[in-house]
Amino acid sequence: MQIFFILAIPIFLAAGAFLIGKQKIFCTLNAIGYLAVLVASVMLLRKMVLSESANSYFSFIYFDALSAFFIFVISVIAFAAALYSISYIKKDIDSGVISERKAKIYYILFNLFCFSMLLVPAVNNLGMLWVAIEMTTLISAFLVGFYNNKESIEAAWKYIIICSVGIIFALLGTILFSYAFSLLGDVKSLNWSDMVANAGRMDKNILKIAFIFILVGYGTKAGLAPMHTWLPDAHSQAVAPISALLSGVLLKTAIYAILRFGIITIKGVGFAYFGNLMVLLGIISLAISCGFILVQKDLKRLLAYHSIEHIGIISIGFGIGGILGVGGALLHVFNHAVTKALMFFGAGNVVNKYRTHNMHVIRGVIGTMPFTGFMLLMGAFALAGMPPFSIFISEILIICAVFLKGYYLVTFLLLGFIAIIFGAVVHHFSKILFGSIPKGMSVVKEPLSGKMAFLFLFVQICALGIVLPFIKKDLIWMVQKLFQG
Amino acid sequence: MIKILIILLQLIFFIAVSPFISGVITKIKNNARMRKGQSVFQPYCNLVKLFSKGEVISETSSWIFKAAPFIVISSSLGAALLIPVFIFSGQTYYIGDFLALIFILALGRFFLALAALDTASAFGGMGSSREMFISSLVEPAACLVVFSVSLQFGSTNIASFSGMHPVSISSLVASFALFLVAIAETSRIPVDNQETHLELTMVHEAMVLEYSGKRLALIEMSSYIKQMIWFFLIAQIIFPIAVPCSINTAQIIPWCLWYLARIFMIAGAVALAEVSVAKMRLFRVADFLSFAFVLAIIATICAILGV
Amino acid sequence: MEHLNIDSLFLFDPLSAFFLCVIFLISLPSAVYSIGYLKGESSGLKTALAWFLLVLFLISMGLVVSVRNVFVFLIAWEIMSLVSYFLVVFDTKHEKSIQAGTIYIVMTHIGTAFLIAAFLIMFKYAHSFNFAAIKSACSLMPPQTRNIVFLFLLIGFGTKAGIVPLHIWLPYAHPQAPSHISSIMSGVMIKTAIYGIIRFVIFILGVNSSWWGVLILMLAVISCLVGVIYALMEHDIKKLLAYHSVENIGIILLGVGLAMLFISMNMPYLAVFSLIAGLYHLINHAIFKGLLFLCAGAVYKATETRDIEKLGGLIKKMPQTAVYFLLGAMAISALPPLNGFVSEWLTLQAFFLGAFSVEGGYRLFLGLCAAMLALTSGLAAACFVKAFGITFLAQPRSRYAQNAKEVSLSMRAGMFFLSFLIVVFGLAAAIIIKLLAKVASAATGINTSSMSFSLNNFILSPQAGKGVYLSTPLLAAVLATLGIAGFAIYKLVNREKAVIYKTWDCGYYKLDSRNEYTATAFSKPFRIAFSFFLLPYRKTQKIRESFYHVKSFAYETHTTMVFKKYIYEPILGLVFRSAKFMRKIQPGSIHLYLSYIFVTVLILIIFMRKF
Amino acid sequence: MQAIILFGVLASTYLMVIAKRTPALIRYFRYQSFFLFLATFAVAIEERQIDLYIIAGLLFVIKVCAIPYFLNRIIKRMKVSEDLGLFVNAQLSLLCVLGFTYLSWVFAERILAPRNEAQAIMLAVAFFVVLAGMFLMVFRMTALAQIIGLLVMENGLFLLASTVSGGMPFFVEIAIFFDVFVSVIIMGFFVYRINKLFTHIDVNKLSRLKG
Repeated sequence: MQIFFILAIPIFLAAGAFLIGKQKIFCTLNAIGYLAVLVASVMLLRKMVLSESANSYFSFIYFDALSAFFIFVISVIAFAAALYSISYIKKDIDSGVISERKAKIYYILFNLFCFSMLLVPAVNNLGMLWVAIEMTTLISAFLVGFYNNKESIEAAWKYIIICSVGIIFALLGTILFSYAFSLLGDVKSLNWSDMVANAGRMDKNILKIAFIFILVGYGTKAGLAPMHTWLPDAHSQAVAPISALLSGVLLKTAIYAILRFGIITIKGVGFAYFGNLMVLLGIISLAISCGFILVQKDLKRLLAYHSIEHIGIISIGFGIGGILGVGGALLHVFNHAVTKALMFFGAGNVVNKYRTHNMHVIRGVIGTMPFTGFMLLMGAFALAGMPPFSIFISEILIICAVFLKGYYLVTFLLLGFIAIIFGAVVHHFSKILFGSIPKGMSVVKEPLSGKMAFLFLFVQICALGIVLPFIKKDLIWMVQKLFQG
Repeated sequence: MIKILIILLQLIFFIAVSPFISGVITKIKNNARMRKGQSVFQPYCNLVKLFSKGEVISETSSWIFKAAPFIVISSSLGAALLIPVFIFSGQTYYIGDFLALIFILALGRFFLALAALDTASAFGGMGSSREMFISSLVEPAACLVVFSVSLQFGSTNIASFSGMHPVSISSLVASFALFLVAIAETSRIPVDNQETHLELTMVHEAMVLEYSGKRLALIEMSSYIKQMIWFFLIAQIIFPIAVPCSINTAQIIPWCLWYLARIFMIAGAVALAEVSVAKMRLFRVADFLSFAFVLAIIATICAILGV
Repeated sequence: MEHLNIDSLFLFDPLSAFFLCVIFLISLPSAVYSIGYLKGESSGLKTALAWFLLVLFLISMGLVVSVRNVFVFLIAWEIMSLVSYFLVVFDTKHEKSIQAGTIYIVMTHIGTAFLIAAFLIMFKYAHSFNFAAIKSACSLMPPQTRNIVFLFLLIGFGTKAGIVPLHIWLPYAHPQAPSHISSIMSGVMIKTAIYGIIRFVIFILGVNSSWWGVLILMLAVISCLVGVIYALMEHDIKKLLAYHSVENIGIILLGVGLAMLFISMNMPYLAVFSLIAGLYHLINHAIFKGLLFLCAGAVYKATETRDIEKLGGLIKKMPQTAVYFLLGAMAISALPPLNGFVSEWLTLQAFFLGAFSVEGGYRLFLGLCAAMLALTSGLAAACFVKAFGITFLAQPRSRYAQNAKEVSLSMRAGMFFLSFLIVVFGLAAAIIIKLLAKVASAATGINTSSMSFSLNNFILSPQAGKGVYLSTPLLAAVLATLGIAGFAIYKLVNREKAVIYKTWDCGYYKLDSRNEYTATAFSKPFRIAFSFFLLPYRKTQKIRESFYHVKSFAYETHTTMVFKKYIYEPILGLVFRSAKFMRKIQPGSIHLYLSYIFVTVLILIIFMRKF
Repeated sequence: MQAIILFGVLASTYLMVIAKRTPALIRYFRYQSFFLFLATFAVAIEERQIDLYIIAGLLFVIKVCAIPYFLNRIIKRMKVSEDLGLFVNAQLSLLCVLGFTYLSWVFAERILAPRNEAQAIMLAVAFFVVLAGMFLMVFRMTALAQIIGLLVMENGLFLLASTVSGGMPFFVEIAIFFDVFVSVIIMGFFVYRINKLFTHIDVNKLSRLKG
């Protein structure tokens, strides 16, 4: 029942945004709406985890624990982004960057974007899954090109072209899957549940090729290594709350799609094939992102490359499999989403105040903006994987899993890259945060709503970091549950 | 009660005899240079003169300058107590062993260097820098000599090798290494010239340049005592002497004569070394001491091979 | 995940108890000291933050030494590094502390990466993070994995301890932190790394191949020498002390390395004895290094500069700090009655006793190590004559030193407590050795009830039969009485009053502070003697008024940081060059990006068979 | 009958690869979509299902009439030169495309196990159209060429879907059509923006975001 509730609210909010002219009233309404979505998704997740049954309505909506988990992640970040965009958009309007009308468009697009993302995990039919992801691309293209200057238009264009090409490959893969399925009986259906049921009998060869197309297709959307080229441009040019949503959650929906098809291929062709591919792409994305992070000059691009790194770690986690691997990867999905959102909010504030992306110019953020500076500092260390925060736990789990599986080379590459990236992050952020305040910078007082968004996310990073080693039973149980799909 | 008496006896013996030895050395040197030179008892006269003279203390110096002579004399006498002259090997005194002796001497040197720096004059600083340079390079050679000796006699307690023992090659090489160390420590010619008036070449003398009167006398006395300690250690390794278990008068006289004769032989060797060799440049002293270190290594190797 | 059962989290065996008491013995006076030290701080918020970070720092260190589960150990270890990073970067104003902080946190993190690898290998065999389980699993580990685990642990803990090739961060990080923090960091944080080595290598892994001990001994000797030579060349007082930490870590590791060597040659008595020497030097170093850093902080607070070339004559202005610094200097250069002398004497005795019962090549090796240790203590004495002499004695060289004032009471109280500890640990050596015997037996698992290291509460006797004795109280008493006797002779001989007059100036003019001996001059002989290692650079320049008249000379000399120049900079350069090369992947043309996607599809299809 | 339609699709694709000017490219795209409509119509007759007819009709309305008209309107509105800006000249690109034909034939024949001869040819042609679309996108400079390349790839996919598994479920087909149409409109919107800001639509010059 909650699933309708979750899907309906964004639609109403989009309509509301269209009707209500006054932007100030609407933004708080928007935040409350997403709070409701969050509550509904929590209830849904609890129901799903306890009841263990995958239920579907009118053969169109179908979800189980895996999709409930992803819906929960999406709603957490959507709520935080809504909360943050109250103060962010208000600041943009006051400083005259965007007009009142543009703010209205922003809210419409924001809600449509959230609706399409929430739709992805809920859909049963693989064709509809493709359509939902295509919708997210189209809507977010507008949001990337929102500021209408040269860089953002170029980023939007690259984003839309590369992702459309990627999605076409995904469509090719979906068609091949349905072709393989139709070879069995002559019934034609793209429902995921039916495919999983008799995945064993499908033709191995076609499944392998189909999964390659799916991996490359949705991999482009997920930002896996060789196809990641659009990600730094899009995330650095988008509006701050949107780039938080983009890198926090949109990449995860693509990973979700890969997982869905992955489960079928695992049942059809066996785990080794799926595992090796995911680990290979994971390592390549780690290597490339590590190179770029070291010599990066632009703050937001640095965070974008960080997303590629963490997506690489997640894909290695799923590629390794086993309780530790998948558990670590799922945990990492949530931790990374939360931390990355916090970092993008912080980066948004900094860029807003310093009027530049260039990290060599930004100095003394702790001095000028104490609250954001502190949050950025904590976020930077969380991102780099320092213990009091949750990412460290999930990274250790994944490294443990990789080690237990016996891939020694992969472990040492993983440890090496994480260490280099840690060094680069500390190097960059210590330069930005500390140091003397540049002339003519006044200490700014941040609005309450902005602070609330930060605190909401920060609590989750720390809470998980400290609580997690102690709660262990249900996490493992959930993982087993999820992986059967 | 007897122990305290013996300790007092030993202190007096050291204080009395040590100036005489340096008097003998200067006498031998002058004779070698075909000169009459000063009398053997000249050091005693110097000490008496210094004790009776007035004293000048520089205004820039602090309490360290004033306290240093007492620490230096106490460390020299403390080291002297460790040497088994009258304290025969029978009664063990728990103060320390050969290693502790090296560190006690280091205490005296540390405070003398500080006092030299305290007088805010260039010569004092130069003297202390050179003294610390030489003494820090001496340490490894001295330590290895102790190591080779202790390998031979089982323990680093000085009493352990003060009895009769066959003279092996390793103890000969060790004693030669110790001889070089002693020359460096007691500022003899190749390393430092005691009689020079040119402040720029002095090492030990530069440090005590500012002292005068009674404090200078104390420092002079402590350097004499230190000199005697080194000579005794060298002598003990080359010319072993049986320590009489009981003090009966019959044997005591020849034993004392032989006891002192050894030390005078070492003093003679030092004097001849001084006369025959010219003073080295300071930075060549590092090679001189590394030569002593290599000798000590050879001594250790011989000790290990049991030669 | 059920491996994370955190039921019995804590473990209080004598080894952790010893380290806990080391931690709190040093942090108590530092905390008292920080009341005075932070008084001048700008805002109340910063002081509150300083106190909060200090408490967090102590808790994390306490956790590191007393936790039983490897996973939580790792968490506590990283929190400790994170909090100490914040403390190093505490006064964020000047650029140097930021750079120091970055080097520090990156080096420690690389060390932790090695630690994680080692723990994982152990986890693979033990399937649990618990020390006890790992200990039992380690016995059935094949030899070459044991060696790999040992090397990883050594590199991991080595970066934190500051063993030579990995010591680069120490002279940068410790001086930048506020003084009471750098005293805790130098005194205690480095020791947690030693705790790690003892706990994981000796206690859990168990030493059975002798080359482990020899490797640690060699590394220790090199760190001793490098540490002390660089300290001699250093003129920033806190950097000088940081280099001395590297040297003293070397000395501690000599003791620990010897213990590992003797364990592998199963000589229990000698192993316990050398471990006791190592642990005893560990606590001694914690005390006198803590004191020295506090005094350096007091000097810094009074004169706002750390460069000893600008100081001088502080003994008249800050008499108490001078006395405490002198005591610390005497202790660190191992001068008798104090604690530095005792622990160094014990380490040397460990070498000598070891040499008696070890055969052939090892004897010479132990002898040479002992010689190098003696050389280090000689050089350390020289270095501290320079440090104390140039900073405190003679005339003030700059107006900073001129108007220095004695520091506040709380700072002096902290310093007094530590110097009192120095004297106590020096004199009560025999009693402390008995306690340390229990700690060493806990660490090595050898029961030491039968062994006796000290005759009674005053006399140390390392080897019963050999007649080797040292009793510091008796030695102190003898030296004191002789000193007083000398003073009595001085007083009695003649009544004349000493005349106070200016220093002898060869009769020219009144001496001023410019012709005093400076630190650079003091260390010149050492610079020449060790020029093969220091590669000194010297430039003199005549600044001419006209062709004939020379107005002034400019003299500039510095030594090259060998490790930094020949190991770290090439590696960093390589990494950054490859990263810059990587940037070419994203030149901005959309066509290239599209071709990336198509090429990946083609490659994956072609190599489909292989997956 | 089947062979003529496939030959028509092949011919239009080759023409597209040779085209130097944008209006010509759009015209050839129109031909290709028309042949595609014929193919689906033939399948619809054979399968005799109502929804296939509707899809064919929809395809004709959108792909043959609406999109080309929309693209031509864009060209007229923007006073930009109609030159396509080829990276690779016409002759060389034709050679490339021939290579692609062989590649897709090998791919269809060897890897996918087609049931009969006819299906093998259909698979080969479908993959060839996809590869050609890919070629157009990579080796043409202007933004419009990239849009058309995308549409050609989508055509190839549609051909594959209708021939191989008799088309996907009806509802999904409609949604895909609708998506394609919306994406073309949005891309057209962005081309306007690029033209307004950069005064040219040569995508290769868009390289401000580096590294």
